Amino acid sequence: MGLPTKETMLDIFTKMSLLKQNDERMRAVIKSGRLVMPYYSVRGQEAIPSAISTLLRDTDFICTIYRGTHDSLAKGCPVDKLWAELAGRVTGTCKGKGGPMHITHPESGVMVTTGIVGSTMPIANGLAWGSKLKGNDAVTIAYFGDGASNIGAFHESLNLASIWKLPVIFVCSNNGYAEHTKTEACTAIDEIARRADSYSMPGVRVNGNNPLEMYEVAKTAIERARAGEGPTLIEAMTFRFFGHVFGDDDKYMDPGEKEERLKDDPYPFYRSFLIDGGHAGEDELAAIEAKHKDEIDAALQFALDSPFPDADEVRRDVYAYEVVE
Amino acid sequence: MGLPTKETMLDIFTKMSLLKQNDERMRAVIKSGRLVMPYYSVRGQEAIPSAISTLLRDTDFICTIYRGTHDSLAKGCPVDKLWAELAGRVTGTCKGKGGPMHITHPESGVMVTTGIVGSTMPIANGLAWGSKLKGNDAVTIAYFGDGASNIGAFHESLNLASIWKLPVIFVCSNNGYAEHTKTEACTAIDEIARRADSYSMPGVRVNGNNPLEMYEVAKTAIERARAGEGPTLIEAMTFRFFGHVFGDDDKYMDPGEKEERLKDDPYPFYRSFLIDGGHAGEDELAAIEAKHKDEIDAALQFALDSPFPDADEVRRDVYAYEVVE
Amino acid sequence: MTEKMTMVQAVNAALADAMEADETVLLLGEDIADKEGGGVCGVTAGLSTRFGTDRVKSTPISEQAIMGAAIGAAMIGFKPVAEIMLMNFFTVASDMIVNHAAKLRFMSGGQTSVPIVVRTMTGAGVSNGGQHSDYLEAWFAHTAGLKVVLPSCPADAYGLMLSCIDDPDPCIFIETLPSLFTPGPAPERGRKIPIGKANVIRQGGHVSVIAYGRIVNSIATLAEKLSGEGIEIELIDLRTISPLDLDTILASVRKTGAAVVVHEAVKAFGPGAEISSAIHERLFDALRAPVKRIGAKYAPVPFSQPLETASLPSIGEVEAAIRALAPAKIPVPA
Amino acid sequence: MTEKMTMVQAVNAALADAMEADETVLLLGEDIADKEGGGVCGVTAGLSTRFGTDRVKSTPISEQAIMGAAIGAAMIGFKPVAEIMLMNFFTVASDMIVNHAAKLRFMSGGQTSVPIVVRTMTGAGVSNGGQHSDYLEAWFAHTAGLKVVLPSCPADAYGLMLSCIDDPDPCIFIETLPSLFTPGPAPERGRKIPIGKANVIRQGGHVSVIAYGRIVNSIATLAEKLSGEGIEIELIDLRTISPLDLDTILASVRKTGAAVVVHEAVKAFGPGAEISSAIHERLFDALRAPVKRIGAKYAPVPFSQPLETASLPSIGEVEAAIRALAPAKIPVPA
Ligand SMILES: Cc1ncc(C[n+]2csc(CCOP(=O)(O)OP(=O)(O)O)c2C)c(N)n1
Ligand SMILES: Cc1ncc(C[n+]2csc(CCOP(=O)(O)OP(=O)(O)O)c2C)c(N)n1
Ligand SMILES: [Mg+2]
Ligand SMILES: [Mg+2]
Repeated sequence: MGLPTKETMLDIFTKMSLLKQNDERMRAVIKSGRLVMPYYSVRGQEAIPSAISTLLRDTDFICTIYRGTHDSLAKGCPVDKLWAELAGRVTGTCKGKGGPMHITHPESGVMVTTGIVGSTMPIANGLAWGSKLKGNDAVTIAYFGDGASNIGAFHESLNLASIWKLPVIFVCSNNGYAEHTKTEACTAIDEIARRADSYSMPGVRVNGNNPLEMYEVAKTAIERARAGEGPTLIEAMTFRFFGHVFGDDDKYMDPGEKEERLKDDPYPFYRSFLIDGGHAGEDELAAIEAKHKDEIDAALQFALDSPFPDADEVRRDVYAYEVVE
Repeated sequence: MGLPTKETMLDIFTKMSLLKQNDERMRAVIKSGRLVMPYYSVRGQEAIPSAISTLLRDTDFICTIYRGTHDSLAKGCPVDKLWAELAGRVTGTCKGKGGPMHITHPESGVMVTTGIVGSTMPIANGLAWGSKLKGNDAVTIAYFGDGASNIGAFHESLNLASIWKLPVIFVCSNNGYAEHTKTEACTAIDEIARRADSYSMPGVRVNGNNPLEMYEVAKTAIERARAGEGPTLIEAMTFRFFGHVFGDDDKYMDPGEKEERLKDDPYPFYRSFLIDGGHAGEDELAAIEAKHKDEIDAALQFALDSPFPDADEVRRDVYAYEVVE
Repeated sequence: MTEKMTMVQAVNAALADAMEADETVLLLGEDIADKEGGGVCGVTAGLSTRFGTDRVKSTPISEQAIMGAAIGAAMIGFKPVAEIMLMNFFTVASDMIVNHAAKLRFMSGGQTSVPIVVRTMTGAGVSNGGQHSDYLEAWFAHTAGLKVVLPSCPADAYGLMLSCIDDPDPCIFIETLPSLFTPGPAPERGRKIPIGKANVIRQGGHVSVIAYGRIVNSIATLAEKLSGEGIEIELIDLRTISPLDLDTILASVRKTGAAVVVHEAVKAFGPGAEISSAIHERLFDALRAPVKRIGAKYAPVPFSQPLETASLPSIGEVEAAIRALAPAKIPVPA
Repeated sequence: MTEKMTMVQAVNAALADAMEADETVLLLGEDIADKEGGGVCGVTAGLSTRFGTDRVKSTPISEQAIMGAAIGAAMIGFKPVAEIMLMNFFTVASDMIVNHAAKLRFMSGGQTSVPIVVRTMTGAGVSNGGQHSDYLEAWFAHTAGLKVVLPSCPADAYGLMLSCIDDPDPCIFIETLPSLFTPGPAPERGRKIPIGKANVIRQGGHVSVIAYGRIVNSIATLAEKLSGEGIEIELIDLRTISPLDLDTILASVRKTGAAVVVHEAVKAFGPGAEISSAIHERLFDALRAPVKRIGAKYAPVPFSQPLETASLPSIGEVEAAIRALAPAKIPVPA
């Protein structure tokens, strides 16, 4: 495996920095009580969409889940609109109507964020089908978790994608848990990637905490999809540092498990890798991080300064026209 | 593979004879216009439940589908009550309320017949779970088709059965078609049995037109289930001689395909095998067949002589008590 | 216009005309392409041959995947018409329809939309039993963001299908299985029938009868008979269940002062409840008597034919209800 | 009785008492065992430790498999209480519930039965957004064969849960997410509350208010205030949506001559439509004015808190409706 270009490696880092700091700030703000919402922290899983998204164009699509701010930001969803959305403001991506579980930003290709486990996959197929019909080489990423690999929609979607040779990549972030249930307690196979065999589709397990391995695997899958050769299932092994929903305890984990897994933090690992390998200087990375800090400061301020949507918004966007009751 | 006992071999034949003749008569009666219903002929698939059912007890359960008269009869559902049900009479298994897609006869272990593709599997799991909790060694068979292996419930059910080590056997009758769609056109794997791998469960493909091979495979699976070792997926290769719903044309088949496949008729094959191998005499088999003819004559008469249910039945069995509107 | 057509032919014609006019119109569903017979009832027959199997796709038995494919393609500019073969199979696909198709426009603050049509067939009366006969339009009428259409005749099916395909929002299009092959006057090609607008089939001053689906036709026949006796009903075929055309309903009841609502869905918590309460709320003082609701019995649909009939609303019930509501003194017909 | 309990604790107690009394009672659902936290909101906390993981089983995220397991076990003598974590997830499991649990008794001619309870949580008001907040009880009330229960307070939740577990038919048991942790008077242990029987929370002669779920509590508070002004409402907490306790409703409206129906489900085609039309049909002449329905707006539930509030029925609306319906001349209180 050769390394990607320096530019790409920095691009991945830049995304990871944004995702990590954004998550940290989000948790801090929620903890302080300034914003109230169900928040599914993405801390620990940054490497996955960061690596993938450097391979994507604005015209490519993603569908992601409630635990998806990292996926959306990596794909290009603007930070300020994201914050405004999470603050329920009219300046948010969705005018405050969607919230953290429903971030949408078609301009950057963030098409669906869903709160229903398993539901990214069927819709991602549709986006991929449409792209294929248009004859362009856009690809669609369906993000989901290990727990979602046990629901019916997973099966139906992978089967259809394979038969229709759709340009879609199924990215399963295996963080070891579905809410509080261990993956092995609910999943009758050791390696979720092997479920791809049931659909005559390549299936690859990869260390999702290593951005470069992730990048390689994603590259192969995305190129395959762009070339019209069909879908791939990627199982990215990772961990969510802050449990299922922010505020949860971690009693369901084995003693010492969390401590052990926190050691495998993709962020410092990759940061050191870049510096130690001479791919980037400390100053350079610190500057990126500082830029993100400012960007997030500004985004939070933008969100809090923005107005809430007008009550009339309840009647709008139900249909294409306004509802009169 | 050793042969089963002579008694078992005759038992299988006896069931096959009943199933085949029953189907023939059913088609004749529908064709004549004496009964009107959607009928899903089972002709060609007799060997599967005949072999399996010789291994089952009254206390074992089956869940089957609209194409399921063979499964129910093989399990012991009385012929006369079946006919009465299909004729919509109050003397039917279900007082005429269920009809051909919903044959139920708990006394013989026929627990559910469903018209919804994929739905035998989740409920079979429940019956198997209950049996396991009771600490008896009853097993449950979930019958379904090749097409059903693409629906979500298949995936969820096999996963759960494996994790819970349920005494259930998933029997997929692969007759090459889901309605008018070829299996390979909608199923992204050559061998459905291999989907068992996704659930760490044994998966076996078998010639479902050979009752003895079918018997062997079923025996292993049933013994495994009774011993508490968990579920098995069996893919029984077969063909339905009369299309999806009786009355269909067969334009969706390749030219010559049907003719070719009709040659592989389990009934004459097995009949000859028994006689040629000296396992049974022509007279003996003819006597069994004649008995079934009489039994079916009587069943048809019983059905036609029986009254229709009273209109009050609409209010009964909705709840445990009668509905007053 | 004496040409006749069945609902199968009419929907087929609408799909063909829409596909001809707009290449973003796509069809998908189980067995719908010609290789697979052109649909179990032939509604899509000939279309894959004519428009290609890229645009007319047979699918696996995977209702969630079918709906997801339709939704995703719709979000990027296509107009998919997805078939869920029978309405009871919505129960395996309703997440996609209710949580996604219906809500994505709203939840995205208007950034995305899902202009799909979901075609489905249903209806008791053909001994299909409990799992193949339910009318579930009330579920979808209760789901904000969906439109629900249920034509009573081939010509309406044609015109409403054209409108559904054109509509920017997800539409549920329900075909009545028992009358799928009943011929009726052929539609005028290209003529759309608006969604959300009821059809006053017959004008009359004595009792408003509000119905939809195949039973409208039996009521039209009944109306003739009653007219002979001097009872003039105003027969309203809703065509669309949601959004409900209250204007037309209210205008009629304001005139007649009495209403009967009829559908083949189960009466309890059925669409008739909404219609009846909406009328009472707005025309309480104009009503001579309470609105009468007629629907199917509170039971699964039985297989046995006499029982199945007993579970359905009968035209006799409708007649009795109308007679009971007709003004005591009917002016003698001239 | 001054002891207090939350709905979480009350349902937990009911499950524990039922499991203690009857070893055929089983629990299954995502994360429900103690190893997995005893349920996302703690409703099943402690039960797997006490009764063993054979009887309290955490499941994969597989709602169809969950419901199927419950149905099958119920058919052979068990009484499973299955959790579908949130009501919107019924959309992936409704085949099992609607086509099977609800119909197997009927379609088998009474040979089999499905005595399950499906526990679920829902409710807007906690900024969970469009896919986690819907009240879909109307769907299940429209489905013959199901019973639908929605308690307004911890004590009712306890008594109704005991009855649901005992009931020979499938029951949908809906817990209100926004008031799950609100304390209320503790139930009397072992005391069942019958299904299908409404609770007259407060007697009054002026206006009947028919409601269910957490909003009942706000209406009770409002009733105090109005009483101070001489307006006496009769407050009926339905407890059960289906089968509906029409006797209690009608007896009240016969007395008051006016009714307001309130729920948090979407108003259009909602449960209130059935209640309103049923009242009009039977008490048309006894009514001073049409029944007033109050429900959620026709929209998905918005995330943004002010919008979410705007989409829900407000107590102000209820108050205005009651005032509008109160008799013009209220007798001066003694
Ligand atoms: C159909 C459905 N069932 C249950 C839930 C509740 N739920 C939300 S997240 C979740 C766990 C999902 O686990 P996984 O797929 O591994 O994703 P992760 O949260 O670990 O990222 C569950 C059960 C849901 N949202 N949708
Ligand atoms: C959920 C669902 N979708 C679609 C159907 C319509 N349908 C009935 S049978 C059938 C084909 C099933 O094929 P297969 O599983 O191979 O069984 P076979 O009929 O060949 O025995 C279909 C699509 C259904 N009954 N249920
Ligand atoms: Mg996970
Ligand atoms: Mg088949």
